[in-house]
Amino acid sequence: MLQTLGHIPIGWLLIAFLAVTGFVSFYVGRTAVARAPMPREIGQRAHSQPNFHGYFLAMCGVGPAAIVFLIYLLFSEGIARGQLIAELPDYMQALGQLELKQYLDRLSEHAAMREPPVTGNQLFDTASSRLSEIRGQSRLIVLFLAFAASFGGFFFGLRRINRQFRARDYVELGIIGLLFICAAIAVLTTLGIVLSLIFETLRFFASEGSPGVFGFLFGTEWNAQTGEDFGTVPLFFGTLLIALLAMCVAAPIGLFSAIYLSEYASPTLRAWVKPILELLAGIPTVVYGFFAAMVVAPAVRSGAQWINALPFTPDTLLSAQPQSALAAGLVMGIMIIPFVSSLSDDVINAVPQTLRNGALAMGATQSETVRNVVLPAALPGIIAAVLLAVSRAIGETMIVVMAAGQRAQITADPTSDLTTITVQIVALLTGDTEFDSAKTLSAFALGFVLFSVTLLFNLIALRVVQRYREKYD
Amino acid sequence: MIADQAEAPESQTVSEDKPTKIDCRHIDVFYADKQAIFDISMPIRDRSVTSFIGPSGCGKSTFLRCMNRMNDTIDGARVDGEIIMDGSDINDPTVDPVLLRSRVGMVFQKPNPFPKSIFDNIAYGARIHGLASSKSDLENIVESSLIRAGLWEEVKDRLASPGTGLSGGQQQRLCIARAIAVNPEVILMDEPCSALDPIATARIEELIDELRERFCIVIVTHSMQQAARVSQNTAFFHLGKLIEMGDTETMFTNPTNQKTQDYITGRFG
Amino acid sequence: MIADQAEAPESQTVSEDKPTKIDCRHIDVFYADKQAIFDISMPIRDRSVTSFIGPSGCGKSTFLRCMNRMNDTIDGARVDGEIIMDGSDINDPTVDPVLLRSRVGMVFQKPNPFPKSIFDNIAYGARIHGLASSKSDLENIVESSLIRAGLWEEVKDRLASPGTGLSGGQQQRLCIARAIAVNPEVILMDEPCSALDPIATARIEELIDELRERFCIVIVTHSMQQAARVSQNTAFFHLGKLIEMGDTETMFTNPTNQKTQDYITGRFG
Amino acid sequence: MPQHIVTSFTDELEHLSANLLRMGGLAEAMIRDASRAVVTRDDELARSVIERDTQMDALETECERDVVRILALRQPMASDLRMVIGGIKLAGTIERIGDLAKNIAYRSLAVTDADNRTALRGVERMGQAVSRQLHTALDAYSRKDAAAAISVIDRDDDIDSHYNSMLKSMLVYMVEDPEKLDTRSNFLFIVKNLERIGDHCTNIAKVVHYIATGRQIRSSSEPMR
Amino acid sequence: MPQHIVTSFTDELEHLSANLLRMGGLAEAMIRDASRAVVTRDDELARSVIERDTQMDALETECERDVVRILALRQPMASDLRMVIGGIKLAGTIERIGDLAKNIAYRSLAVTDADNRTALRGVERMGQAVSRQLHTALDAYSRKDAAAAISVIDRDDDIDSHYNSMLKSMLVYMVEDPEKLDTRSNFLFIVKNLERIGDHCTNIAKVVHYIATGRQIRSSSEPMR
Amino acid sequence: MTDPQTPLPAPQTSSFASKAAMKRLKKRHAAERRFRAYGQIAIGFAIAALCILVYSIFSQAWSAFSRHEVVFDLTMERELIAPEGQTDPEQIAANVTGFNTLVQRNLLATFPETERTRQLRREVFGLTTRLAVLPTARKVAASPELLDQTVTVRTALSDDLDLYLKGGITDRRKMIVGQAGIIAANEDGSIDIQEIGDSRFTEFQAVIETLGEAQTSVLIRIDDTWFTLETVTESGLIASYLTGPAPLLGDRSETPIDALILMTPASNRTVSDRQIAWTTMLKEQGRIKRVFNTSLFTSADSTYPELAGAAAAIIGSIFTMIVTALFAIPVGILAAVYLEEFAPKNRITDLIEVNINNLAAVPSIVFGLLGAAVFLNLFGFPRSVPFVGGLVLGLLVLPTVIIASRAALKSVPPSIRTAALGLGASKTQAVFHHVLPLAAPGIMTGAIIAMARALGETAPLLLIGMVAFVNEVPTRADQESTVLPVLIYKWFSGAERAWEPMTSAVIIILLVFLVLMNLAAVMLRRRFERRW
Repeated sequence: MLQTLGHIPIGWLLIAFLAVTGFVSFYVGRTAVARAPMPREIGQRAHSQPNFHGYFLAMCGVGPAAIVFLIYLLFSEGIARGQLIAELPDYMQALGQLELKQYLDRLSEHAAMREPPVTGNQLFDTASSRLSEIRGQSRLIVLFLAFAASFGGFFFGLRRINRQFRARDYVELGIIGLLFICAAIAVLTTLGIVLSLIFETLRFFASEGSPGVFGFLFGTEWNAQTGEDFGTVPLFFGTLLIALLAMCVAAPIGLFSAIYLSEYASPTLRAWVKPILELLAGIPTVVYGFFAAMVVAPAVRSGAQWINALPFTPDTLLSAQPQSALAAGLVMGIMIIPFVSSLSDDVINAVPQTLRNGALAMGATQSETVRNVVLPAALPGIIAAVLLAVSRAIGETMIVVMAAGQRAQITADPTSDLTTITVQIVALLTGDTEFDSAKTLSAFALGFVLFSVTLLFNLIALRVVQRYREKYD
Repeated sequence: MIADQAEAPESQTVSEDKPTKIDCRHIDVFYADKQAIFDISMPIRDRSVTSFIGPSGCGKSTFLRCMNRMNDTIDGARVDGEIIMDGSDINDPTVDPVLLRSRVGMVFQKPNPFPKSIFDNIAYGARIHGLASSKSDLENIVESSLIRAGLWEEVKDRLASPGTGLSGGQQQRLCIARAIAVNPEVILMDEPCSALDPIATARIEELIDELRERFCIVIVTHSMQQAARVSQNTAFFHLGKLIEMGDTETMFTNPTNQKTQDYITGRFG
Repeated sequence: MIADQAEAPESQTVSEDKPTKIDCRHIDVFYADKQAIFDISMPIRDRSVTSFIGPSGCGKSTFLRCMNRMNDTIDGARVDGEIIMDGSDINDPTVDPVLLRSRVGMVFQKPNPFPKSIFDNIAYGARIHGLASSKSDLENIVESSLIRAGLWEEVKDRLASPGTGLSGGQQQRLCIARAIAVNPEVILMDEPCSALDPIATARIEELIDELRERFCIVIVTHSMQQAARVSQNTAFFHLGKLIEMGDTETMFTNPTNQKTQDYITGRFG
Repeated sequence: MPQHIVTSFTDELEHLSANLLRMGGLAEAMIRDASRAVVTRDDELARSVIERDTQMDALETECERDVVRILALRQPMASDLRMVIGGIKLAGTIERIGDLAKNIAYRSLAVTDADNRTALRGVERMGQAVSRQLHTALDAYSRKDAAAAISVIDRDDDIDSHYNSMLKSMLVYMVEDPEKLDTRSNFLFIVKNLERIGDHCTNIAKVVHYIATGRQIRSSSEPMR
Repeated sequence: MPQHIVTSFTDELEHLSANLLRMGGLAEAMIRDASRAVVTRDDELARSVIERDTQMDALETECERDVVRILALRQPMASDLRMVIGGIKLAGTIERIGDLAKNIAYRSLAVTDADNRTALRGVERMGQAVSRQLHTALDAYSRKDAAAAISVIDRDDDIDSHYNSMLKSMLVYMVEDPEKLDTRSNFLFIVKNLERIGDHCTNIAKVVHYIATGRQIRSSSEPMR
Repeated sequence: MTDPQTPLPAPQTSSFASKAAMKRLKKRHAAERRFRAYGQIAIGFAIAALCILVYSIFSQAWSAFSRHEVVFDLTMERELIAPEGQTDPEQIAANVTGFNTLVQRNLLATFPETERTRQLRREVFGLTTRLAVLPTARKVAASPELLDQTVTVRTALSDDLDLYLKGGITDRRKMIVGQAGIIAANEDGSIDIQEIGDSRFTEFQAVIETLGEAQTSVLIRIDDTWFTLETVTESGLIASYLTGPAPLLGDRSETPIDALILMTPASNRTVSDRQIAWTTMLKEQGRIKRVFNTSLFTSADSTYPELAGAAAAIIGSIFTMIVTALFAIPVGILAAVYLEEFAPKNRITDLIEVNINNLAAVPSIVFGLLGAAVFLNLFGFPRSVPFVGGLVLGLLVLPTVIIASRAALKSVPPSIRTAALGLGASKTQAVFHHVLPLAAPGIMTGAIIAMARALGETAPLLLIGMVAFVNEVPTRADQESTVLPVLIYKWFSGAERAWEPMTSAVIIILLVFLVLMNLAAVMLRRRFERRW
């Protein structure tokens, strides 16, 4: 019986349970007060409409149960597995963390089936059935708890409500609470990021074969795959060079197209071009990566070769590699154009029309208006936009992964292949990885650096934007 | 007893003796498909204040914007008819709107100083039009404009502070000073006081009263009282047509047209 | 000759005989650190129009917003002192502002109808306060409010069309109708006409004139003429202080306080 | 003329002109009664006329208050403004007519039985003529009728001529018996007053003409004998 | 009183009161000259007075136009409004004073050498008293001085008593020679006119008081003999 | 007021018309035009870039949407398919070898000469891939009555030949050599053709001349027999036997000789001359058909390009998106409502705001790290399942949703709120009755854009192991699966050249989804956009 319970898809059951409780208690609460007619006269109007009493009761009923379920969803599986592991024979427990995990994954998948097929493996079958048993138990418990909680809440609420009871206040309190939690999730995310990064980074520096902070930040040799050298300078170099190339393309083009669209373009033109730019923004980076590797990189290469072939240039002037920083940079630039343009577009449009009229009425030409009035007013916003774009470029992954290459080297030649922080992170963390080798952990260290750098940029940019906003609204 | 208006009254606000500065002939304005102004002709006299009144949507602002071709900046706006200023039609394609606007200044409903220092706000026009050959030259222009706008005393020791920091009324006077600085011949004002309180309004009106010694001023307002107070000639618009135009005193004591009469006495519609 | 104002004039607009509806005592208002209202006390009479005038920034709007605790919605605003309405202080923590606002309606400077149908605009208040037990009930409320707001004739056959489609003046009257629908005791109006042209303004004034038979109306305006036209009592504010309050006719023909005199005659500052 | 959008404004204006017409009516009655009192030596009637003058003053006061209120609270323009300004002038003029009537009434008290019929007849006839004049003037006012007003002005000459003839006969009559001179000099003043009422009627007519048209008729206000 | 923000408004108001004072001054002169013309039988003087009346009328016309313009274009309030309303009333009153003076001048032409000195002396003295009265009233106006205005009103009684005594002596004088009655009856009217000018001064004073204070003094306008 | 000591310089008024002024004016207008030009150039560049990108991908992709199949008429011999008579469908379906043998026999039958050496056999079997028979196997397993029946079987042509037929691999040129003269066999097995009396021959000679040293292989064909050209003599040519039935010797004039010139030398090719010959013959026999490549949409990933499909990825993406949407949209909207409408202005709120704005700009890969560290390592969730991927992407786009929603909420004028409050609505009522409905279109637009972004995300998913090789279509959100962008990445890194068009094809699938979503967003905006 427990097993069958262990098999049913619990999710729907819980949702149904909550829904039913919600509706029932809403109607109970509503009718409880709606019976007596509401007075219309000014003065003794009731504080809350019957609906609010309904909502209030529903809250009381659903709230506790929901919390129980949440806890269950988060931890049950972990507990169940822990339980199971404890019961496994020692030689199994002796397995490496990774193997054990994979084993459990197979188990749980097997156990999840309606009637699991008998595999020959004795231990496996028993373990699987045991697992679904444990699950069954936990579900039984949680359902019971939920019932208890919701009934408790329901009757508690029912005793409170009457015509004079200020249900609305409580309901709104509840709603706001919910809203706050949602807002908090974002914060938790950041917290999660920071903590996990710091944690793993520390482990990295703690692990044997770690270069130490200094060696990590200022070492000029990077060979993480083989797990010797963790000097990140080449990575930084590559990252920044590519970002720079990208900005050279994106900043002017993005800015000018924004200006043209918001100041010159006719409505119809705008109506056509803006979506196109948005489309450009909507294209996934992996596609850009493909484009860079398949089209731009060869072009760059042949271009480089052509230059090398020129009579007045040494034939080895440019190392015309099949993968090149330049290719990645160019494409990344194209990718960032809409980013810059839309941001600048916003700030430019935020400049009130009256200012433009003012300048025009003084006999300024349109470009003078833009250059002397609009741009100065919008400048902070534009700077912010560029900063954000830079941090975007630094953090960009797929394009460089696919087009920039893997070689960690420091060279000013944009046609040679470079590698970047993000490339290395991907290289180190793709595929099955166990979280205890310096190789893996170094990825987190890189991530931490990346995060801090972009954070810096963003904070500056956002602060500037803030100032700018205050000026206009 | 009370004098017959027919015979010229020796009020300080005669306008018949002033020469015509702008002569509008058969103006039609279209926005995209719909017509906003229907065949309006009127003379606008120099060195005096002409006010346009009428219910909102009567096209007074639209008509005003014809006179420095601000309508050009609106997509799909078309202006037919001639606006003769000093003998040449400003709608003529050969006329450069930029040049025109430096001769016909404009002040808007909402005070719109540039987010720059007070000095730069006023110097801007002079700079782009190259009116000032030297720094001191520029300073003269700024000072005299501010003095004429009656703002000098209030701001002379903070010319470097941003113009947006001033009060609403001061901002509007700053905008007027800015318009004067280019030393235009005509100043158009589009409800310059509708965003201001009575005191600030009174200040502006006083200012307008002084400026009319030197400029041809056209003001759109939807407060009849204001039109009565500041202007020597008044034109009453309704539904894009010019109903009546005449000497302000006559318009407000004894208008000839019944519509005008009704509008002014608050019997309209 | 001209009568002595001291002895009660038998004008149609007496207000002394009306009972006091709201009694404000020693009101101070603070925004964050700075004080906006300084110890203002005044009685507001029922079934008559009281108008607040004064230069902008004099705190008249702020004071108005105390009366339905709209200031609560602004962060950092604090109101001290008592506002006694029907014997109870509305600033009392036990008083629920939401409920209070259903008793003290408000009309704002810019007409702000909900982007819904005309019907829903007016029905909304009745709905949230559960004033209508049935559909027909609701329809009655809507119709009567529209009639009272003098808008019924103009909109009765397009109740389903959006309220935002009406002209500015109609929108404002719609907002008034919306306020009436909750049948409040007091209606606060914050410069209800400043966005409208003279005709629409006149309509609203006429409406206010009719409404004062049934409601206690308080109106903030920065047009003295408007205050003169619509109100029976006028209060003059300056720099957050109440300078003078009294019967409108007296205020405008023979105010006692010099500041008032100067402001009204346009000699101010 | 259509109503004002703000109806109470129309009300106030009408209230004003209503009062003016009441004053006018009162004045007419006072003139008629006063002059009849002279003839019939009816002291009662004379006194009633004198009392009615206070009423007249009250009315004038009210009119003037209305005028001030309208000017202060309504800022009338164009025709309304003319109405109001005209109003204050009319009130003044009519009130003065009232005073003159009162004056006549006073003097009638001093008239003794001994005075001769024919002269008195003349007074009564003149009184009626004047009050008729006033009536037509007020009529023109209530109809805002410029033409009627002008006709009133023209008819003033009859009154004047009438007055001159009366004056002569009066003087003759006074000479008859120098002893009674001091009482009989009253007749001079009575006639003079009637004549001045006539002039005031002309003023009323002029004001009416101004209200109606906004233009105004030039002519020296008080013609001499 | 501080200036209006819109200075031209102040200008217009001042222009108005300036005109009123000019009228007043003119009126004073006319009274003085008229009464002196009676005594000195100086027909030139008399005629000049008569001519000056047209000037007076012109001034009044201008005042009234100013008043209308101010009301129409400036929407005056409170004290300004009182100034303007007072203005139109003063203009009317002063103009009427002018008329009366003119009237006196006319009648002075009819005076013959044969008339006796003493009576005429009285006329001149009264004329001066009245013109002084007018002067103080105008003075009160130019200073917007309520107290001064009241004092003017009080002093009116002297004029009245003066008038009564004059009246008596006049009657006596007329009786002396019934033949000359028709010319001499002029004296009656001259005196009467002077008395009425006095009353008008009181009215002026009342208006001044209203302008200055906004309140107004109750009292029946025209007292009897 | 206009005081005397500061009069304006007199010349000014005229200075507008002055020559100097006119020069200035010209300059200013020139500047104007330049400025405008910059803008146009910028936009032109952006659009051009987009066009190139799209074009390059489409031009690659189109070939991937069709493929070649070889048609066999096979008799389902029982002892091969169901040995020792056991008819368990499972067994049959699994019995690839059996079916494959049938195919191979058929091929041997078609090209008998290939019997001789294993080398030849391997080459001929190389025409199809072993697993290509799987569909047939399943079919037969499903309906055993087919046993011993003759069934027309279609199997995918091997990817290289497929590519060859689509014009990949090598440039080729067909031409007619001319009428054969006398054909003689040399002792070394090569044949000698003489006296090709034909004008076209000289032309052929010329062409061969031009080829010169280049290692091009020239296939000569007489009847159904194929030779490779050794040398061209002045009147004939020497060619060595390649494949096909033994040639008839002697005077064979009137028999036409064709030549097929393959530019790429055999050594640089993944397909041999023989295979090309066979393919050509099969094609002529109509046994190779070009068909629409359905497996791209129906089948899961595979190591053989010709069998691989994106189905698994598509389904995986859909599951992932559902999870993401369910998480990010409601949470995002509610958070936005809190921050915009209810949050008190204090330090905590500011903190939340800053951190959300910042979160929106954190590189996506960092979220991958988060997922790896927290979900996989800490919570011990399984790898490469849509559920986890969805959560990570959810966190990734959450700030985007929040910001978009806030913008939408901000755009609702405060007058609406005050209006509601003024009527005695509570704050919550004001928000949920008026503000939120009015902001809904904007919010939805933002949400869709965010979803689109999530759909295109790759990096974070790489880190939580969604690169796994998934050979069957997932049915639940907690089963191993991959998503479109990751598939693109994987196929991009695949070795065979056949992956390239496949990748482009998947990209197009992905783009179609994205364009649809973006269009939806644009529509929403156009439809409900409201000016206040």
